[in-house]
Amino acid sequence: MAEPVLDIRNLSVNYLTPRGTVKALRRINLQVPSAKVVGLVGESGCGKSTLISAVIRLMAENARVAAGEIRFTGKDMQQLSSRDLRAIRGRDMSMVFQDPMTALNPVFTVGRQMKDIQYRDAVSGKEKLKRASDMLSLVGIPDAVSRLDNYPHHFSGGMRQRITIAMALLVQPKLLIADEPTTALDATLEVQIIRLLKDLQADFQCAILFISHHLNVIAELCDFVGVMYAGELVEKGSVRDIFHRPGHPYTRALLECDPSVIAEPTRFLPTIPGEIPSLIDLPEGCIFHDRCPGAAQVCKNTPPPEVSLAEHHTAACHCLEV
Amino acid sequence: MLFYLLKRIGLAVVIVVVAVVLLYSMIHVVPGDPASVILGPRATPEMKQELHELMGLDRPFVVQVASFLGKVARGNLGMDFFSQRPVAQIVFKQLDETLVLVLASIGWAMLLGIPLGCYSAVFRNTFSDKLVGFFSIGVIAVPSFVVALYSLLLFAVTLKWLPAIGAGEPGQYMDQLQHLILPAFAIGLGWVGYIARLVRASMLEVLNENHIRRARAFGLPEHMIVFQYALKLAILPTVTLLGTGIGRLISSAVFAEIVFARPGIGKLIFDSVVSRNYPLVMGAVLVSTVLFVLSTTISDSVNAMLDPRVRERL
Amino acid sequence: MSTPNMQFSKIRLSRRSFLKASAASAGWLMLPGLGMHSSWAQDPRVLRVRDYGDPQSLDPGIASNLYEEHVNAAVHNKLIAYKPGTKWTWQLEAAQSIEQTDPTHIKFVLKPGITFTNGFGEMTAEDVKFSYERIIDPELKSPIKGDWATLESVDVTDKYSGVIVLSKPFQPLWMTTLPYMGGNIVSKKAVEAAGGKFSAMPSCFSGPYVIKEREPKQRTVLARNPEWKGEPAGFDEIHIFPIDDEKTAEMGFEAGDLDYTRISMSSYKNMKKKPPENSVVEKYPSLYYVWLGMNMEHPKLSDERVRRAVQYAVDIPSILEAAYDGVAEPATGYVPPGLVGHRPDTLVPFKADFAKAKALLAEAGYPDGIDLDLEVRNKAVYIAAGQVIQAVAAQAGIRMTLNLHDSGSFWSLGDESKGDRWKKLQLVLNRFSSAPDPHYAAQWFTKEQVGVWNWERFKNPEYNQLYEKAMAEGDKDKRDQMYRRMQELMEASGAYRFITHEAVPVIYTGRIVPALRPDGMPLLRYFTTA
Amino acid sequence: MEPLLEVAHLRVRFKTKSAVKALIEKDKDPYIDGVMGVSFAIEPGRTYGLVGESGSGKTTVARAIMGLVPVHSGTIRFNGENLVGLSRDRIKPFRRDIALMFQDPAGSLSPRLKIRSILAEPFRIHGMMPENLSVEVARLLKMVNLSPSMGDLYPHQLSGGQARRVGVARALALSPKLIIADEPTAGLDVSVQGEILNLMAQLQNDMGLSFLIITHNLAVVRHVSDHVAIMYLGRFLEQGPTQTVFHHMRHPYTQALLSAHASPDPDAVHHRISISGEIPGLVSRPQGCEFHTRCPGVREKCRRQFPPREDAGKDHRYYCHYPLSVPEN
Amino acid sequence: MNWTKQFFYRLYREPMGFFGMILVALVIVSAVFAPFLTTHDHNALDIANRLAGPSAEHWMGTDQLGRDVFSRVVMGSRIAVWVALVTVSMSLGIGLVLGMMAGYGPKWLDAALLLLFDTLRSFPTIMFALALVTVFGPSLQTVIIVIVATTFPVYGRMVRTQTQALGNQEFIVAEEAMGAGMVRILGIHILPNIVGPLFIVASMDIPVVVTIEAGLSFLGVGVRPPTPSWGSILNDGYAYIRNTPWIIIFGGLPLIVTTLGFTFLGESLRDIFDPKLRRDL
Repeated sequence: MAEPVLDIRNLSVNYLTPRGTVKALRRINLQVPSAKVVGLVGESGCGKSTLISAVIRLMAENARVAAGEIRFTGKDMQQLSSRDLRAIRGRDMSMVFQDPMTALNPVFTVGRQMKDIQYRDAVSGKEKLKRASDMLSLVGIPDAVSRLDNYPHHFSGGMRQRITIAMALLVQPKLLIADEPTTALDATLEVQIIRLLKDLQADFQCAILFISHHLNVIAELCDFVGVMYAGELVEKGSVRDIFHRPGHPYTRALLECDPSVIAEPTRFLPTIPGEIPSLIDLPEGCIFHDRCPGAAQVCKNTPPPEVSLAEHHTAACHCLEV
Repeated sequence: MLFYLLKRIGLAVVIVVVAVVLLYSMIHVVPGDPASVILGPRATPEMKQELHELMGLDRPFVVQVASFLGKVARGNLGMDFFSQRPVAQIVFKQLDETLVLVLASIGWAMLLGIPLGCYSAVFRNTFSDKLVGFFSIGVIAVPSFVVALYSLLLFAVTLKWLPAIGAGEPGQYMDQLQHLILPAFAIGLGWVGYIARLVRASMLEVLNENHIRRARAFGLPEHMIVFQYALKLAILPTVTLLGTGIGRLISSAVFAEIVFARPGIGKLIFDSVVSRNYPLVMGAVLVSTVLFVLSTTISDSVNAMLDPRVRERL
Repeated sequence: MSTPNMQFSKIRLSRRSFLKASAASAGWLMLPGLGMHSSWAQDPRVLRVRDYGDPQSLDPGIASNLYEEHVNAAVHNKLIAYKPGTKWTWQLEAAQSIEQTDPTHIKFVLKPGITFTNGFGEMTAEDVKFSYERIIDPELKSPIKGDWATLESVDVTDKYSGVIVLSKPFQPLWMTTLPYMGGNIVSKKAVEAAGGKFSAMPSCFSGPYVIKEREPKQRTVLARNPEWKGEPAGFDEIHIFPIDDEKTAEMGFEAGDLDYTRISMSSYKNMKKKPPENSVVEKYPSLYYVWLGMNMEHPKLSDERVRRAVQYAVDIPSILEAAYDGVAEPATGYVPPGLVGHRPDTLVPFKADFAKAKALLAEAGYPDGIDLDLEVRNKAVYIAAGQVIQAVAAQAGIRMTLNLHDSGSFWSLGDESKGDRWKKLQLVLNRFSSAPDPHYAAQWFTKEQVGVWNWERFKNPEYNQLYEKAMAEGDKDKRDQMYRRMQELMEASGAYRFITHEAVPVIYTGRIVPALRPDGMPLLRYFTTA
Repeated sequence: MEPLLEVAHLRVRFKTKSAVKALIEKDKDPYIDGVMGVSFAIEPGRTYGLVGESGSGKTTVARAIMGLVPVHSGTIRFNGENLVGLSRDRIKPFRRDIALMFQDPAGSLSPRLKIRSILAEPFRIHGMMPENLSVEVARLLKMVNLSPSMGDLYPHQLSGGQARRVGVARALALSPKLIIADEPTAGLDVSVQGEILNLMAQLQNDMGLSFLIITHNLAVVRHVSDHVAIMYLGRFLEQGPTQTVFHHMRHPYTQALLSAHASPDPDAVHHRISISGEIPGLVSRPQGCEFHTRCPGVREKCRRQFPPREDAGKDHRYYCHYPLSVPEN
Repeated sequence: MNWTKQFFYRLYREPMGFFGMILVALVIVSAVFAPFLTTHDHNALDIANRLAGPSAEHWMGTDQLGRDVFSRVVMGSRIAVWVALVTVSMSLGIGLVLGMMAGYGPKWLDAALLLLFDTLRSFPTIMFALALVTVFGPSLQTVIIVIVATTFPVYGRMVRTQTQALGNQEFIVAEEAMGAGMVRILGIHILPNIVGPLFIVASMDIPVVVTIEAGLSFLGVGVRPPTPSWGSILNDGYAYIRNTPWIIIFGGLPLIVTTLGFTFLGESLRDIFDPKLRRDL
C-alpha cells in the first residue's frame, strides 16, 4: 500500500465529564489509502463520530486526545496551527454530515454557500458559481444554474444531501469524510446516494472515510472496513474479509443480527445480549468479553492481542490466536 | 405575504379597538373631573357642565366609544379642550420626541449590545466573557430611573458636561443631540445588557448548529462564520425583542421624560391622566398602542424578511 | 459518541480582530463626547424661566391660572399693574391716570399711542370697555367673572378715557381685579375677528413682548414686540418652560438651563447657604394657604368635639419643621400677614394638645381613639405634611390612613357633581392660592360653595353676611375686622385647622434682574439684564 | 375467522389553511389527503405490517384507528363495531382494547413521572385501579423483562431499549386485544431491535395479541408480520400475505423497496431496482398513479389514471397498470 | 450526587450565581427578620433629628421626618419581597391557567385569550398603572393589581407556546390515545413540564417587579405612606438629594442589591437548567 492519505496511529481520546473521564476512543489504528473507500461500522456509542471529530479537529470542548497521532498526507494534524488546519479543511479534506436538513445555513442561498467555500480561489465570483452549478448537475440536481438562487429549504432531504456532497467534492479533496450521510434518509434514497457517491468517487479518485451503521451500505460502497465496538477498533480488513470471513465475535454477532441477512423468516431474531460496558470504568481484558458467547477466562483479564488473519485483515481477539 | 400582512393588520386593528374599549371603561370608573382641572378652582358648576357636554362625557359609555372610534376611523383624534388644539397635533409632536429618544436608546444599545453579545459568545467561558456577562446582567438589573437620576446628578448637575432638562432648541440639531445623550443613556443602558445576553445566547445556539460545524469543516474564515453565517441567524430573536422593546420603551420612557423634563408621549400620558385630560389620554394611548402593535408587526415582518423559511411560508 | 450539546471548536478568531471589527461600528458613539457643551450655554439676550404649569388658554378673558397670567401680563396691557417690590401696590400701565370718583365709579384715561400688533391699531377706551364687559358676559362663561362681580358697565367718554361703573362698591377691585387677570385689555377688533374669543393663540398683542411660539408641554416663547413704544423690553426672547416639579427645575437651574425659577422649600436653606455660582436665592412670603379641612357632614365628624379634637391633635410646628423645612410660618387663617384681614392669633394654639384632644374624643364617645382617612395630594411636601399629621395625631388616639391622589382625583374629592365621593370625604389636607385681597380667598367658604369648593360643607349665615358686607366696605379697619371674624367663625366650627401660608423661595442668575411681586411671582415684562 | 380490526375505505383529510385564507386565495379545496381510502383487516393473534417511506401516511392510519385524527370517510370496525363517528365517551372503552406503542420511546413517556406512575396511568384513566398497584406494576415490568426496581426511575434514566420495553408494558397494562406499534425498532441498533421484536412475538404467543406494526424497515416486517401492506402517499400500492408480497411482488415500488433492503453482501451483483427521485409531498400529489413520477416502467396511462385494484391471489392485491411478471420461482 | 447537592454545587461553581444567591439571601433574611433587625421604629418621627447624617445611632442617617433610614430600608425589604412574591405568584398562576387553556383548549378560546394577552401587553404600562391607581387609590393592593395585570400576559403567552409545543409531543398523544381527559393531561402531564422553566423566568422577573413597585412609589402612585417602600424612600430622598444624599444612596442601594441578586441568580438558574429558555416573547 502506498502512503495512506489518512493514517491514524494509536489514537486515544477522552472526554472529561463531571462523572469522570470517558475513554471514548482507545488505541485506534486505521489507515485510509488514497482513492479507496474505508468504511467504519459500529453501533451507537462505539466512537465513530468521536473519531471523525478528532480527525477534523472539531472536537467538543471537553474532549482531549490522550495519545496517538493522526497524519493527514504525512502532516501530523495535532501539530498544525489553526491557520494550517483551515488551509487543509475544505481543500484537501472535506466532509458530508449526517443530517442534511441542518447541514446547510438556512438563511443563505445554496449558491452563496457554495461560492463561499471557494473563498481561497482567486477566480471571479461568476466562475465560482459556474463551478458550483456544474457540480450540482453532476450530483444529479436538475436545472442547477437557476437553483443556485434557492435556499436550502427549497430542497428535499435527498436533494440537500446531494448538495452537501457536491460541496464536499467541489473542492476536489484528497479525503472525503462522510459521517452517516444516509442515516436520515429513506431506503430508496439511501440507495441513490450510495450509488452517487460510488460513481463520483470513481471519477474524482478521492479517498473516502465512510461511517455508517447500515451494514448493507458499507458492504456496497467500501473497499476496506473497520468494525468498532465501545471505542475500540475490534476488526479491520477488506470488505470481503469482513463480510465473508469475519474474525471477531462481535463482527460475527453484528452480521447475524441483521434481519436482512437471515434468509428464512423467523419470529425470533438473534440479539447480542448484555450492554456496552461503561467507558469510564473499563473492564479489564477484552472489552467484549461479557457479551461474547465464547469468552474464556483469559478474555476477562487480559486485553486481546491484534491477530492478523489475512493481508490487511486483523482482529483483536484471544480466541483467534492459534 | 399579502395574506400575512392583511392578517397582521387586521389583528392589530382588533387589538387597538379592544384597547380603546378597555381604556374608555377605565376612564369611566376613574374618579376625577377634567373640568375642575381645566377650568381651575374658579369654575362654576354650569361651566363644568358645559365642558362635560362639549367633551361628550355626559353621553352613555357605548356612544362615547363608538363616536370616538368613528372619529378615529376618519383620521380625527378630536380636540384638546385644554389648549384648544387638535389632539393629533399635540400627540404627534410629542411622539416625535419620544421616538427620537427611543430609537436613540435602542440604537446605541444595539450598537454596543450586539458586538458585546458576539464577543461573549465567541470567547465564551473566558474571563472576558464572564466580565461582559457580569456587566450586561448588572445593567439589566439596575432600574432605569435610578440610572437617570444618578446620571443627571453626575453629568449635568455636578460635572455640567451635558444639559439637564428639556429636549433642546428646535431646529438646532447639535443642541438636541446633546439633550438626548443623558436620557438615551439612561434608558438604553439596560438594553445593552439585554441585547448582549440575548445575542450571546442565540449566537451560542447557532454556533452549535450543524451548518456552522460544516462551515468550519470547510475551513471558512472565522469572521465569515461569526459575522455572516451565524449572526444573520442569531440576530432574529433580537429583532423580535426590539419590536416589543420599542413598544414597551414608548411607555416606559416616562421616567426619563419626567426626570429630564423632556417632552414626550410618556410624559404626555402621565400629565394628561393626572389632569384628566381625556381627549389627550385617549389620543396618546391610542397612538402609542398603535405604535406598539405596529412595531411588533414590523419586527415580525422584518424577521420574516431575514429568514427565507418564514418569508415564503407567508 | 454523539452528545447532544456538543460544542465544537476552540476560539480561532483573535480578540484583536474582533475588537477591530466591532470598534469600527461602535466608534461614532464616542463622537458627541465632552467639551461640546456649547449651544445651551447662555445667550445673553434670552431669558429662560420656569413656570409650574403649561398655559392652556391664552385668551385673557378665559384664562384663570397664574402661569397663564404670567404670559398674559407680558404680552397685554392693563390699566394698572402690580409694582415689583416687597409691598403690595400698583402702578400705572396703560392708564395715564385713574381715580375712584365715588365708591361705584372709576375714571381712567389711557396713554395714547399704545398699539396692537398685526395692524389692529391703537388701544382705545372702546377696547377697555370690550375687554372688561366681555368677562361678565354670560356668553363667554369666563372663569374670572367673579373678579368683576359688581361691574355694571364701562362707559366710554372719549377715545382714550372712560368710566368703570359698578353696581355696588367692590373693594377688591384695586388689588385683585384691575392689576390681575381681570385687568388685561385686548383688542376688540381682533377678538371679534377671531369669533368672540382667541382659541389657541391670540391674534394680537400690545405689551412689550409677543407670543412667538407655543409648544404645548414644551415651552412658550415670548419675543420682543417691535411695535412696543414704552420702556424697552429687557430681552429679545423669553423662554418659559413648564416644569411641574421644583426639584427638576432646581436641577435645570444648576445645570445652567434656567435663569429664574421658584425652588422647593426643602432646598431653600441649603441653597441659600451655598448658592450655585453667580446666583441669588431669595425667599418671599406667599399668598397660599394650607389647612386641614374636615367634612362636617361626615358621620364621624359631625360631632364638633371630634373636629375640635382633630384641631388639637395637629401640631403645626412639627409640620412646618418637617415638611416645610422650617422655612414657612404658621397661618392663622386664609389671609397672610401684611394684608387686610390678617388674624394675629388662633383659637387653638399652634402646638398640639394631646390631653385636650383625647378628652374631647372621650367626651364624644371615642375613648379608644378614632380612625379617620386623610386625603392628600401626591406631592412630596403634602405627603410629608400628611405623614407628620398622621404620626402626631396618633399620639392623641386619632389613627389616620393617608390616601394619596393625583391632582385630577384630588380636585374632585369634595365635588358634589362627581358622584358620592364627597360623602366619604373625612379629612383633607388642602391648599388654595390667593390674591392680595382677602375677598379672593373668602369667596370659597360661603354656603353657595358647599359641594363645589367648600368641601368642609361649612354653612354659616354670619359668614355669608360678612362676606357680602366686606366686599363693599370702604373702611379699611372695619373690613379688617370683618375678615378676621370670618376666619374666626371658620376655626370655631372646628372644621378647619390652618397650617401655613408656605413661602416662595426663588433663585435667579446674577446676570438678570428679576421683577417680582411681593409673593415672589414673576412680572416677566419688567425683567432686565444685570 | 372474524377479523379483530377491519378498516374499509379509510380516508383522512387535513385542512391546510384557514377558511379565510382559502377564500382569499380562491382555493376551493383547502384540504390535502393524508390517507386515500385504504382497507385491511387484522385477525386475532396475527400481525399486520404497514410499510412505507416517510410521508407515506402510515402513522396517520394508526392515529385514525386510535381516534386521534378525524376520519373523513370509511369505516373502522373493531370487534364488529364501527369506531368512526363515536363520541369521546363511547370510544373510551375501546381504548382499553387497542393500545398504541410509540416511535420515540422516551418521548412518549411523560418525562416528569416515574415509571411506576406512567404504568399506572392506563388504570387511572379508565378508573380500573387494581387493588395493589405496585404488584401490578411489578408484574408488567416483569412481563417485559425489566426489574421491578425500575419503577422508581424517570424516563430519561432509561436506555433506548428499556424505554421501549416500558412502552410495551404500558401498552399491555389493560390487557388489550390489539397493539399498534409505530416504528417499534426505529433508532435501535440491530443488536437490540431483536430483543423488542422477540418480546412482542413472545407476548403474541402467550396472550394471543394482534399487532399492527408500522415501519419503514422491510427486513423487519419480513420476519414478524403475517400480512403486509406497502404504502405510498396515503395509498396501499400492494398488500397481501408477507411471503407472497415478498416473493411474488407485482408492484414496481415493492420491488424497489425490497431491493433497497437487500442483505449486505459485497459480492452480490447489485442489479438493484433503483428508483429515482423522492416521494412527493402530500400537497403536490401527482395525477394518475401517484408513483408514476418515480416508476422505472412508467407509461402514458400511469400519468392519467389511477390503476384499478387487482387481485393476485388470496388476499394479495395491488394497484398497477403494468405489474411485474410473477417471478419464476 | 443528589439533586439538591448538585444544584448547589453548580450554583457554587457559577460565581455569578453564587454572588446572586448571597445577595438574595441577604434580602430575604432582612425581609423575614425585619422586626429583629431594625434599630428604631421605622415610622417614628424625630423631627428634631431630621436629615441627620449616618451615625452610630442612625446607621444610614434619618430622613426629612427624622425617621431612621436603616430601619425603613430594612422594613422596605419586606414590602419589596412581599410584592415580588405575591405579584409573581399571582401572575404565574393566572398566566399558567389562561396560557394552558389557550394552548390546549379549542381554537376560539386560544384566539380570544391571545387577543387579551396582546391587548394588555400593548397597553402603556404607565397608563395602566395610573388608571388603576386613580381608581383604587394608591396602596399596596393597587400596586399588586397593576403589576399582575401587566405581567400575567407575558406568562400567559409563554405558557401557551410551551403548552402547544408539548401538546404535539408523543407522550401527550400517548395519553390521548389512552383516553385521558383534558384536566388530567394539563394537570399531570403538561403542568409539571412547564413550571420548571416558568419558575426560572419568574425568578428573573422578580427584579422587574421590584423595579415597577419602586418606580410607581417613586412617582408617588405606589404604596400608601408611611409604608416604607424603597421607591418612596427614594422619593423622599430625591427632594434632599444634593445636601443629604445618603437617603437616595441608601434607598437606592437595596434596590440595586435586590435586582442584581435576583437577576444574577435567575440567569444562573437559567444557564444551569434551561439554557435555551428565552424571554423574547
